[in-house]
Amino acid sequence: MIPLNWYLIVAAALFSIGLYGVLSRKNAVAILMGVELMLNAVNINLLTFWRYRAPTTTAGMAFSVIVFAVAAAEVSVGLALFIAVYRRFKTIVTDEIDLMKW
Amino acid sequence: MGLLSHPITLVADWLRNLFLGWGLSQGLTTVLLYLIAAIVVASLANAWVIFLIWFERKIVGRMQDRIGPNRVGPYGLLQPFADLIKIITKEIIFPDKADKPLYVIAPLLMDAAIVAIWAVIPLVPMVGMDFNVAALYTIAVGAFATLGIILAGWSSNNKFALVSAFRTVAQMISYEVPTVLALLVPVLLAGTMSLQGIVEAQHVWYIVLAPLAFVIYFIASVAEVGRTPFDLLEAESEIVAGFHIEYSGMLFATFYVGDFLHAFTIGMLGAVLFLGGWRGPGAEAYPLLGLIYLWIKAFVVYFIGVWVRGTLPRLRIDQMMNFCWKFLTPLALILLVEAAVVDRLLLGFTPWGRGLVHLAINVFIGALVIAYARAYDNRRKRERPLAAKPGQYPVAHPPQPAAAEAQSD
Amino acid sequence: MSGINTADMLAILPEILILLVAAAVLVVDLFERGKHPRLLGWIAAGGLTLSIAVSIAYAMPPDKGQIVWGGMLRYDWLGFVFQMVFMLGAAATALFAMDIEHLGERGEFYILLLASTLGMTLMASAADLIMLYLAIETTSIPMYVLAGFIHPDRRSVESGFKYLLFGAMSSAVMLYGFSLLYGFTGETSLAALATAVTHLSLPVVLGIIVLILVGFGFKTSVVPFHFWAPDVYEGAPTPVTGFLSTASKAAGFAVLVRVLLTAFGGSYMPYWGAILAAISVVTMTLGNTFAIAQKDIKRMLAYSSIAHAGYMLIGVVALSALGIAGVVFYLGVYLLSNITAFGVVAMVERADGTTGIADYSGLSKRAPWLALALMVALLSLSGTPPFGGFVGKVWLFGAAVSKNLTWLAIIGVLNSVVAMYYYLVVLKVAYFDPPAKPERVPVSASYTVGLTVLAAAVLLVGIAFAPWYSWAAKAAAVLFGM
Amino acid sequence: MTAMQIIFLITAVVTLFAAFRTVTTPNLIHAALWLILALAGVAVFYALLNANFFAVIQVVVYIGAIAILMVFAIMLTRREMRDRGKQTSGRWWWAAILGAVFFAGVTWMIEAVALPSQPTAAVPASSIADLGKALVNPNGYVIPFEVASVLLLAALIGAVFVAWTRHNS
Repeated sequence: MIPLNWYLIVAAALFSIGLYGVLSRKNAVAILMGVELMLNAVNINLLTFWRYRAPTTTAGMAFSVIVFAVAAAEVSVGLALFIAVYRRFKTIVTDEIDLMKW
Repeated sequence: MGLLSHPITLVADWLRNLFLGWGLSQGLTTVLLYLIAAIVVASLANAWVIFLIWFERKIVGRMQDRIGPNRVGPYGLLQPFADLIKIITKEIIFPDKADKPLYVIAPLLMDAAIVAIWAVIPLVPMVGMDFNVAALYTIAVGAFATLGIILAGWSSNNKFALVSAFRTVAQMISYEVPTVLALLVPVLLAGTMSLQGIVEAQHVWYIVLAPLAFVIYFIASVAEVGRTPFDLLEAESEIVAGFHIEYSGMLFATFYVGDFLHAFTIGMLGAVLFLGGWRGPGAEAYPLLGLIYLWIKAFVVYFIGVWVRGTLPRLRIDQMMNFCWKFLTPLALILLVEAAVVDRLLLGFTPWGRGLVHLAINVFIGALVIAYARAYDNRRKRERPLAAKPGQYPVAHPPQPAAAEAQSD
Repeated sequence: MSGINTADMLAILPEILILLVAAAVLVVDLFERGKHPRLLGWIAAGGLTLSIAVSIAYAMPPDKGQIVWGGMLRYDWLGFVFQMVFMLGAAATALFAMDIEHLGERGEFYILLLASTLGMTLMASAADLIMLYLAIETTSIPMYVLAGFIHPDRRSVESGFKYLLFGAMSSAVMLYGFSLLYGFTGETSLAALATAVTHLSLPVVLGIIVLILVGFGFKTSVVPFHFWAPDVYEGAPTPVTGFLSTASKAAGFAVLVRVLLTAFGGSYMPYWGAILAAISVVTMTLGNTFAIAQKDIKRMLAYSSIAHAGYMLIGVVALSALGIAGVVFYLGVYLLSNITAFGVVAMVERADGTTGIADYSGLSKRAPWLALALMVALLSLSGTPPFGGFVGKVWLFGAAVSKNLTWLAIIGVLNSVVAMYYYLVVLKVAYFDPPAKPERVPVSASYTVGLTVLAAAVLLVGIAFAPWYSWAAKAAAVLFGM
Repeated sequence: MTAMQIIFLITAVVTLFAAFRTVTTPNLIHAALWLILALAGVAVFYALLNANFFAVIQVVVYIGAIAILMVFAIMLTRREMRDRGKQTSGRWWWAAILGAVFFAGVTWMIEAVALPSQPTAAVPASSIADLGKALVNPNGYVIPFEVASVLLLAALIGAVFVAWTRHNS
């Protein structure tokens, strides 16, 4: 079997890459992609812990299900907002949306 | 263990012994066997399309008062082969500034996604991958087919192709909802998501228990395949063939094959989920018989699809979306709730008793829906008569969802 | 399968009532759309007020607190007090929103407001990481839309956009912390975590706390997770800003104190206490410093709300029942005062179309009662007796002094003095400067009701504070097992 | 090194590389496609963890819906369909440092905690059924389950409202 740490380290790397994407990208959709990577890393963590530590319980799986649902809700609202922003600003690049100072 | 009762096991065992005899390890042999099985299924599925193309052209031809292909071979049976040779020899053209890797990946992705569905279809009793979430899996890999179309539309660097990609997203994501909801009805009735399990649970075909779910599943699937009357993604008269406008040669052929294969796969899934799959007299004793039953059932569903294709005109995009969100989805939800509640109440009934009660309720819901649809139709006609003011030439109204407009402010 | 008992149902009575109000709004919106523009607002505000009354009458929790719904929620005073505060805030927001163009006549607004309130009430009572995360997101996601609700206004859309980007990121970091917490201990319930985390080494626990604090810090808008706040507060529709800066922040504090004190109590307290003390000092100072320079009243109130988060952290840092009671009490007062202030701002904005501080000149002549409400609100925020804010500050700083954190209390007092300055500037402009325009500012019925009740409440809480304080004390006692 | 481990390592390399390209490639459509590859890699991890249900859900939800919606959003919010310009902000090195620090910190935490290297038990055959029952059990997760439905409904209403084009504005 695969050692537990392997999964966790891959998840940590995935999360860090996502974090880098969120902080370094300018386009809003690209930022949201980074967030998705981060949420996926969390899900790997949750399911790994479920599998290795308590496969007979359901807490990890239930947590993961909730994360899936939240991610879907977040993305749908996010993309809808981006489209609304695009209608007003003709761009969704964060640097160019600055009616108010950051 | 005879050839008739366990044909596939027999072949597999023979191959396994052959490989082991060559000195291969146990693990490698298993991998090789899976690989061979996958290649056989995929090739057969794709080869089968050759016949489907001939069949569909012939049927649609008849429906349109033509004869259809009739020059090459008896009844034009060899026509697809002639086409095949022609298309293979054609050049593959890449549009200027096309996104080349994606342009090539797109058709392959689409075809591969559809072949992947075949991995979980229980072709005969006790054979086939018994995957415990197979029903969801069929939806999941379907997503890659959608992706293939979007990629094709985007990478072609062509505005019509792009419009087609947009339409694809809207249409396929929308129709996935009623598809899944309708698919959940047999899952719920059988109490399992394994397709093999669903087939085994169908002592009474689920088309008896859930005829409306079958209808919804069929309509929504046709929309997901993007065939008439839902062929907005390739509508020749509007966006001149849509996403595959720039494709030629083998790449085009892959799309073409993928389209037909998808249609037949939908028939296959419909047969598995609602028509009892391989079930039929003698199927358990002679699995090959089960394969034939399944094939016939799938063919019947497929034929209905062709029939619809030959009969109905294309929908407008607003009609298509309204139909999905305001009609199919609520109805599918109602049916899902019906299946859950009624099935709970009928615990302990005989299969046929259970089936008939479900059928009666389905018929009742169906009658209500038809009555509602009639009333809705009449009201619309009253509110927005097609004929314009006197003296004006009657024109078709541009797409304007009246209900939505009234709501917006 | 075991059934559901009475405590289970009573524990979620507020949530059920909120959902019923939301259902009523949905149905009425469906059939009466556009006929009575203010009807939806009255339904939402009235329904929430009624819900508060019903909850207080029937759903008072037991003093000891009780775990319900299989450990998902905790039925106790801490949750209950916060739930009442959130519902009050939502009711006031509905009152103030119903006259705003593009906002008050839309059923979606009230649905999202109620969904967000539902999330907050669950945040206050969540006793499990799964429930907690979901509740936080249920609060945030509708709030993103609310902040960007007024489409024709570019600033509003921009506000929602920024709020979403920061919110999504910080909640993902927090969630990662939760996942590690679950993985390292194998537990998701806060009570079980309390014992399970003691098996972990200190740096690991502190690392997890830092990850979690990113999310909580975002919700409570403390430094260094504050920089979304001014932009979002400025751009969002004014009633939404009022709600966002009060109820949402209060919800953040509710989970902050519950999670930190329940799951990381005991020997870990001093460590995160020190982190929070540092954050508190920086937050207060930075919030007040920036607030002075603002020309726009919404932005000014945004920075002031950052500063208030700093004051409230003092109470958390005190790590005593007195401190937490102070936080709860202060949050209640702050919610009343700040929503009143934003109510006035919304009214003036509706009449004049601006939110610049200079445009408030002569407000006392143009709308004496409005100016009075503004005065009550701002004086309470600045901590002047006899208003509620004063009492709250006394308790917060007193708690710090009683735990030998006098230096922190002194910084808090100094900051309050600085804050007094910019609040008084606004009042000076409103009362002593000549009117910018001759016309009176029209005040509609809903505002009259809302502002009267809220301003009276601010005064009442400041004078007769004992009953309210006893509620706050009961809430705090839950965390300290008294 | 067993076959499973080899599969894991290959998947890990592909997933992380795809994730890396997701956040670095200038062409946003390509970024979305790399994202899809990364998400598919995550699905493989789930399958390796004997969580087939989640692997399939990952494909249905993330790839079938979320990623495709992102592609859609990218197409809708572009005037020119191809992005040639720089896509990273000037503060990217701060982001890189923070990401590296984060990774180092978390890795250290993972190594510092004594975790069992191998599973404590096999996954029961009824795990999906158990999950389903737990989600509707009053002593399980029925409240989160119901609240999630409220959240999704609110998100649906909010998204439709925000993205709707008004005729009068």
